Amino acid sequence: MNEIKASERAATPLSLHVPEPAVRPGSKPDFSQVAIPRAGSVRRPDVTVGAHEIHDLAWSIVRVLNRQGEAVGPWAEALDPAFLKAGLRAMMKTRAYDARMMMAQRQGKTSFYMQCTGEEAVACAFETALEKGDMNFPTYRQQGLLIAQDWPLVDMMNQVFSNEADRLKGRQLPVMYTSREAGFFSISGNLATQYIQAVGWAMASAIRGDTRVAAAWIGDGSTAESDFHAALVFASVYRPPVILNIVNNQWAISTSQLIAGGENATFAARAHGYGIPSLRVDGNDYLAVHAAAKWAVERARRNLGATLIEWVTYRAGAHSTSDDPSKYRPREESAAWPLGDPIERLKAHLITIGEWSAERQTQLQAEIDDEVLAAAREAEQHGTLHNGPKPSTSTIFEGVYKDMPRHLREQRQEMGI
Amino acid sequence: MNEIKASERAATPLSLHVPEPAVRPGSKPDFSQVAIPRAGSVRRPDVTVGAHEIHDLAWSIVRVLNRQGEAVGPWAEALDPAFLKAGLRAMMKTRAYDARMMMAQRQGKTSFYMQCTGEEAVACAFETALEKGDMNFPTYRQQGLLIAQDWPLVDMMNQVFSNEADRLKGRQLPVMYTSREAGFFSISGNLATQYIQAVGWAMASAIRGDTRVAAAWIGDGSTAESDFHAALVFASVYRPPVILNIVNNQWAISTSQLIAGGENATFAARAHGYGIPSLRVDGNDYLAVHAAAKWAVERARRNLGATLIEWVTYRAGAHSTSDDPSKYRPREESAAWPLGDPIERLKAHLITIGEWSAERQTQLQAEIDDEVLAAAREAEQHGTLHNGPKPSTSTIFEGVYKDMPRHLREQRQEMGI
Amino acid sequence: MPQMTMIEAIRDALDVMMTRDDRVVVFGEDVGYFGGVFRCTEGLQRRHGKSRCFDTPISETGIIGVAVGMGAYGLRPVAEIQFADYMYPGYDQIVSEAARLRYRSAGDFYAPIVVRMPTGGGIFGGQTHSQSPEALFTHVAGLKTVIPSNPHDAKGLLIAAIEDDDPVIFLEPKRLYNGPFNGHPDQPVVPWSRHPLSETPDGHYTIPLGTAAIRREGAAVTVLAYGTMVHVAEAAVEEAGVDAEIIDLRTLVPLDTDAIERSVSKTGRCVILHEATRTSGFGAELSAQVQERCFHHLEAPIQRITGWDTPYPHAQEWDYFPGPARVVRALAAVMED
Amino acid sequence: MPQMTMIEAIRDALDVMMTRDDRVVVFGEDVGYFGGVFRCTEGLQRRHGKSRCFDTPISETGIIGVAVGMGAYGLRPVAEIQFADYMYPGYDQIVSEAARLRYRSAGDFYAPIVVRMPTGGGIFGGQTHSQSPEALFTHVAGLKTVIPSNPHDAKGLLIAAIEDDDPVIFLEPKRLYNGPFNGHPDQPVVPWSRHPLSETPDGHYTIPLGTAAIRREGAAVTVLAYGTMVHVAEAAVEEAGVDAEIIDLRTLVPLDTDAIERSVSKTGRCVILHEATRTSGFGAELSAQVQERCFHHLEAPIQRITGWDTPYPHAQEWDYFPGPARVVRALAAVMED
Ligand SMILES: Cc1ncc(C[n+]2csc(CCOP(=O)(O)OP(=O)(O)O)c2C)c(N)n1
Ligand SMILES: Cc1ncc(C[n+]2csc(CCOP(=O)(O)OP(=O)(O)O)c2C)c(N)n1
Ligand SMILES: [Mg+2]
Ligand SMILES: [Mg+2]
Repeated sequence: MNEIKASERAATPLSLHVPEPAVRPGSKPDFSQVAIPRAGSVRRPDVTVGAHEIHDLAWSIVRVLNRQGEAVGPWAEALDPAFLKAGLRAMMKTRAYDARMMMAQRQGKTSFYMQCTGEEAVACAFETALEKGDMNFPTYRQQGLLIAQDWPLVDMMNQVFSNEADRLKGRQLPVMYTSREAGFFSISGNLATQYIQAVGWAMASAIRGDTRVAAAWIGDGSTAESDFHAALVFASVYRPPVILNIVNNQWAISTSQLIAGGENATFAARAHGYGIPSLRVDGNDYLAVHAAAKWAVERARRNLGATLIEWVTYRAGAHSTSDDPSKYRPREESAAWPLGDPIERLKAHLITIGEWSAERQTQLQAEIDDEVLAAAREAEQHGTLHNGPKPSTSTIFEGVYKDMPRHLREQRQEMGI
Repeated sequence: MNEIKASERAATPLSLHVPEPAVRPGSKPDFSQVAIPRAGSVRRPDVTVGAHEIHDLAWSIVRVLNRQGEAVGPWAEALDPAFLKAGLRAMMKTRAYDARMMMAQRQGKTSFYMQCTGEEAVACAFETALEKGDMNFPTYRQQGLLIAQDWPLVDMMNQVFSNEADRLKGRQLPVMYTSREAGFFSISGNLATQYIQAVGWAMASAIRGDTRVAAAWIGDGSTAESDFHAALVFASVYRPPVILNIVNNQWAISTSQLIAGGENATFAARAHGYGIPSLRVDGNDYLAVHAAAKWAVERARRNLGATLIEWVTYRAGAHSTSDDPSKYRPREESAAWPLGDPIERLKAHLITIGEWSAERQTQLQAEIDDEVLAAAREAEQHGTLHNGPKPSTSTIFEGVYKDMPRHLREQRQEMGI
Repeated sequence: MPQMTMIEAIRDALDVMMTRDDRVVVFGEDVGYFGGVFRCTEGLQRRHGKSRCFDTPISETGIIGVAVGMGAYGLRPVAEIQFADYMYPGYDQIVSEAARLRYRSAGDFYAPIVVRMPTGGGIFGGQTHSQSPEALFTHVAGLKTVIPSNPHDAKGLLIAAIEDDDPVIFLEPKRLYNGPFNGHPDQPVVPWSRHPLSETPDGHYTIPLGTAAIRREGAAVTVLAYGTMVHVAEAAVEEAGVDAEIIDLRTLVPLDTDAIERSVSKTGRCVILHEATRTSGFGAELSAQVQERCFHHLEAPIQRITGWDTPYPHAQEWDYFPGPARVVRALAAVMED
Repeated sequence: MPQMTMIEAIRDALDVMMTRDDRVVVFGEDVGYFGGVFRCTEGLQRRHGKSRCFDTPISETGIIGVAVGMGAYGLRPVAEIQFADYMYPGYDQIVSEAARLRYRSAGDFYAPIVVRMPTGGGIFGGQTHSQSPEALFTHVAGLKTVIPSNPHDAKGLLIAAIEDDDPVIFLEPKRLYNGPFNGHPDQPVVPWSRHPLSETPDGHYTIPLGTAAIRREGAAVTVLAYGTMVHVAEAAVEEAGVDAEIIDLRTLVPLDTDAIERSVSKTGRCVILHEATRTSGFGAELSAQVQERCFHHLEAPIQRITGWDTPYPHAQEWDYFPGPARVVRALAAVMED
C-alpha cells in the first residue's frame, strides 16, 4: 500500500526547492546575477584542444565586440566590411520579416507565428560558417539561417500563409519550414527530436567518408528533453562532425532557464560529462558568433568530432503569437538585457570602424522594409490561410507514404474526391 | 529526395569513430588505461561543499583499503569490527545466494537469473548508510540491498521460483523483487525508468516535509537512457533528497562502458553539467562505499540535495543466465581487474586489524552455505517454476486495476475460471 | 449552479481536490506561475503554494516519471502534458511503469496518478497540436482513459480520476475549452454559458469512471462518440433528422458496454465517431465489441467516421476533421442498408 | 534451396543487402561485435566493417533518432531494438519523426529506415520480454508494419522492407527464431528444418509488403493470423477438424484487404488471432474491417482470440498465451452460430 508514514527520526524536515526568477511582473528587471566577462578576455584555444583543457570556457562568455564597438581579443578576426554589412542586412531583414509576419498573423492571414527578435545574430552569423551541403537541424527560431543565405522570403511566406505556392502544401504549422536545398532540415513541432537526428546525419557523413557537417539546434528549455541527452551520448561515442548549438534565450515560454537547470550550471557545462569540448558565447555579438561557429565547424570538418556551444542571448519578444510575456516577466526586461541588441551592436561596430553611418542605416532599413513588403504582397497573391488560393484538398492523402496504399485511396474516395 | 551527393570540397574524408575495448577474447586482459589512485589519497570535503568545488573528485577514485588491508586516509572511519563482520557476512551471503540460484536455473527450477558477483560491496555497504523508511529504486543487480538487511532469502527465492509463496504471484521475471517494507522499490525490466521515479519519490518526501531519502540505481550502460538525464535535470532543479548511484561494472551485456561514453569522461562527471556534486568511488572497497554513501545520505538528509556517485567495479560473472561473456571479453579479465574482489579485500582488512582469520572465514562460509541451502530447500517446498505448487491461474486477472473492471471479469470467465 | 467553461471546471476540480486532500500536487510545463498555456491551473500556485503546484522542465518522461515516484510515495500527482501530441517522450513511463506498477508489485506499490492532456484538433494547430492518441492508451492494460465533452462532466470526472487509485489518462478536447463546438467552423462561436452542461455544482462531486451518458434518446440508430465529436453528433443528427440515440462514452477504459449493448440491441444500427486516425483507432475496438455483443441485432454494417489515416494537416484542417456533413452521410447510409 | 532458421534468414537478408547496397547500415544494442542477443547480426561487423555494423549506447530514442538522421542523409539504416518491449523510449522518434517526415516536408526528406524488433511471448520472458505492440504502430499513419511467420517470408519481407522508402517496423516473433511453434509447449521442440518454409532461396528476393499468404485453403471459416499465431492456427484447425482457410497477413499496414474480403465472403465466418492484449489490439481493426467489408456475408459473430488485457505474466505464460485449445473452442463456437 502506498501510504505516508511519519518518519521515526527527529530530524529537520526537508523542503522542495522551486527556483524562481529574480523578478516577476511589477518589479524592476534585475540581471545582476548574470556575470559578463569583458570582451576579448577569453582565450581562443587551438581547435585540436582536448575537452578537458577548456572546461573553464563553459563557465565564461566568449565576446568580441566591446562597449565601444571595437572588435577585441583573440576571437577577433580581420573581416571584410562587406561581410559585416551583409550580416547587418541579414539580421535586419530577419527582424523586418518577423515584424511583417507578426502583423500578418494579427490580420488573420495565418494562424500562428514565432519571431526570433533579439536573437538574430545567432542564426545569421552561424550560417556564414557553413558551406553548401552542410545540414542544419533547426528549431522554429532559426529563420535567420535561411535569410542569411538569401533564401527567398516569398517562399518562406508561402509556408506561413499555407497558400497554393507553399511547397509544404499547407500541411505544416507556420514557421515549420523545410529546405533540403538550403541545408535546412524539416522542423518538427516536437521539441528536441532534431538534436539526435543531426548526430545521425553527421554519423552518416562520417560513415560515407564525406566532408559535410551537421549543425543541431535546441533551446535552453528543450535541453531537458531526452533527445538532448541521446545526442550528447552518441556524439561522445562516435565523434561525428556535428555542432551542438544551444540557444539560451533565458526563457522557455513562461519558465526561465532556471527551470531547465540553469541555476546550478551553465548549459555549456553539460558537455563536460560527455567529454565534448564546449564554448559559451555572447549570442548577441555577431563577430563572436561567427568566430566560435567557424572554430566548431573546423573541428567537425577536421574529424575532431562534436563541439557544443551555448549561445547566450535573450528572447526579446513573446514566445509565439499565442502568448503574452508581460504575464510572467517585467515588460522592460528585454531592454535591460546586459548583452544588448545584436543589430545595434553590429551597427555600432561598423560605425566605429568607419564603414557605416546613421544615414546608411536608415536607408538600408527602408530598402529592407520595401523588400519585405514586396515579398509579402507577392506571397499574398498566392493566398493566405483563409483567403485566396489554397493547396488542394486531395493532397492531404499524398505523401503519407511514397506510394498511396489502398486504404488511403479508399479514404480519398470516401471523401468524395 | 534523400540523395548522397559527392561533396564539392576537396577535404580529407571524415570517418566514424567506433570505440573498441583494449582487448577481446584471445588476448591478454589489459587494464593499464584504468588509473587507480592510491588508497587514502583523495580528500574528503565537508558535506556542505558546492558542486563546483569538487569537480576533481569525479576524475579520481575515493579509496580506503590499501593493498596491505589497512583503512587509510580521510574517508577511513573508526568502525566497529562487528559492523565490518556483518558486512563480510552480507557480501558472502549474497555471493552464495547467487551461486545457488545460478545452479537452480541450470537445473530448470527457474527460467532466468542474474548475479552480482564481484559487485557485492556496492549494494551491501550502501544499505548500511540508509535508515528504515528510506527507499531504494534498484536495478536487477542490487540483491545485496535486501540481503544486507537480512531480508529472508526464502522470500527472495520464492520470487525466483515463481512458486505459490511468491508474493508477486509469479507475475514477474525472476530477480525482479519488490518490497515496500524493505525500502526496495519494484524492479522494472525496462532500464533506467526507476532513476527518475526515485527523484519523484524524493521530491514527494521534500514536499511533505518528511525526513526520508531515496536512492536511485543504474548501470553504466543504462546511463545512456533518457530517464537518466531526466533524473539529473529534475534533481538539479528541485534539489530533492536523493542519491544517484551509477554502478559502473565496466560492461553492459556485451558492450564495454566505452559504448556508453566512458572513453571521454567518467560517469561521475556527468553530474557537473547539472551542478550536482559527485563522487567516484572504489566500489570493491566496502569501507569506501560505506563512507561515501554516508556522506551522500547526510547531504540528502540535511536538505542539501542530490549527490551522484559512480561506483567503480567489475561485473565478474555473465550478464545473466542467457549470456556467455567469453564471446566478447577474455575469460581471465575478471581476475585481472585491478580493484580486486570486495570479499577478499574486506576479509584481508579484518585479518589485518586482528579481527579475523582464515579458519573463521572457512567456518563462516560453511555456515552461510548451510543457511542458503536450507533456504533453498524451504523455498522449493513451495514449488519451482515447472514443479510443485504454483500461483493460481486466476490471479493473472487480479491487480491490473485496484478493482477488476467488467472486461477483465468477462475475460476471466472466457478462460473458464 | 455556477456556469463554467471547460477550463474553469477543470481548474475548479483541481482546486477542490487540492483543498480537500493535501496529497494532491499539480505540475507540468508552464503550469506553476503562469497557470498553464490553456490557463487550467491559473491561481493554483498562488493558492496552494509552490510545492503543491509548480513548473517543470520540458521533459515529458521526467514529468510522468516523477509522478510515478510521487504516487508510490503516497501523493496523488496530477501532471499536465502541454499537448497530447507531446506525450510520446513520456509514453514509456506511462506504459511500462504507471500502468504495470500495481500488477508487477502485486499491490505493494501503485501509481495513483492523473495525466491531463489537451487533445484533438480544430484550432489550426497542425500535426503537433491536434492529435487524438486515445487508442494508444486504451490498448494498455492497467490504464484508465477518460474524455469529457462538457464542463459538468469534466469536473466530476476529473475529481473521480484524482480519487482513483489507478493511473488515469485524462484527455481534454481543447476545441471545447472555451465553448461547445458542433463541427461547423463557419458558424458563430458559442460560449459555454449557452449550454446546459456548463452548469457545474460547487465543491466536490464525482462522475464514476466507466459510465456513459445518453445525450439523446432515439430508436433508429446508435451513435457512439466522445469529446468534441459528441457535439458534432448532436448537430449531425439534427441535420439528418434521424431518431438517433447519442451515447457520450466519457470513459473509454473501463467502457460502459452495458449502455452500448442496450442501445444497439434496440436500434440495430450503429455509427462510431472519432477524430483520431481510423486504422486501429478506438472506433475499431468499439466496432468489434458492438459486433461481438449485438451481432444478431445488427441490421446494417457499423460505420466508422473518423480522422483520415494521415497526419493532421494545418491548412486543410476542416477537410480532415470529421464534421457533421460526413456524419450525416453515414447516418443516411446506415439507415438505408 | 538452403534451409534456414528464422535467425539465419534474417541474418542472410541483412548480409545480402549490405553486400548489394553500401548505403545499408545495421546497428543496435549488442548488435556489433557480439552479433545481437539473438545472434541475428552475427558476423556482419566482421564482414562489412565497424562503420557499417556497430554497437550503440542503450538509448532507444538515440537508436531511432540517429536512424532518422542517417535516412535523411541518404543511408538505409536497419536498427535493432533488443526487445519490442523496449521500443517505448524510442516511440516518439518513430511516431513524431520517422512516420511523418515525408509528409511534413512534402517529400524533401524521408526516413527509409527499418526498425527490427523481437516480439511476442512464449519464452518465459515475463512482462518485459513478451509484448506484442503491433497495434501501437498500425495506428500511426506513415508507418508500415510487418510480421513474418517463417524463414522464407522473413528474408523476403526484410529485403523488401530495407528497399522500401518508407519507415518499416519489422516485428520478429522471437518464439519462432529457432523453430516453428504451434502453441503446445508440452510437445517436443521442432526445428525449422522440418518445416517446408525453412527453404529459403539464396541471394536477393523480395516478398512485396502488403500481400497476405493463404496457409491453408478452406471453405468453412476464415482464420486471420500473423507471426506465431499462424502456427497455432494450423494446429488448432487440425485439431478441430474444421475446413478453415488460414490467412497469414504478413503485413498489417498496408493490409491485404482483398485477400481477407475474398476469403470471408466465401466462408461467412471469421476468427481473428493475436497474442497482444485484446482491447484496441490489431484484431479490433481486423474485426471492424471484416464487418465493414463483408457484413452481408457474415453468418456468425467474428471472434477474437487474443492475449488477455493484463500484463504478460511470467509463471502463467501458458495461461496467457492464446493457445490451440482456445482457438479450437472459438472455431467450434463460430461454426455453431
Ligand atoms: C515535446 C514537446 N513538449 C512541449 C512542447 C511545447 N513547447 C513548445 S515551445 C516550448 C518552449 C521551448 O523553450 P526553449 O527550448 O527554451 O526554446 P525557445 O522557445 O526559447 O526558443 C514548449 C514547452 C513541444 N513543442 N514539444
Ligand atoms: C529500455 C531497455 N533497453 C534494453 C534493455 C536490455 N538490457 C537489459 S540489461 C542491459 C544492459 C545494461 O547494462 P548496465 O546498465 O551497464 O547494467 P549491468 O547489467 O551492467 O548491471 C540491456 C541492454 C532493457 N532491459 N531495457
Ligand atoms: Mg529558450
Ligand atoms: Mg554495467
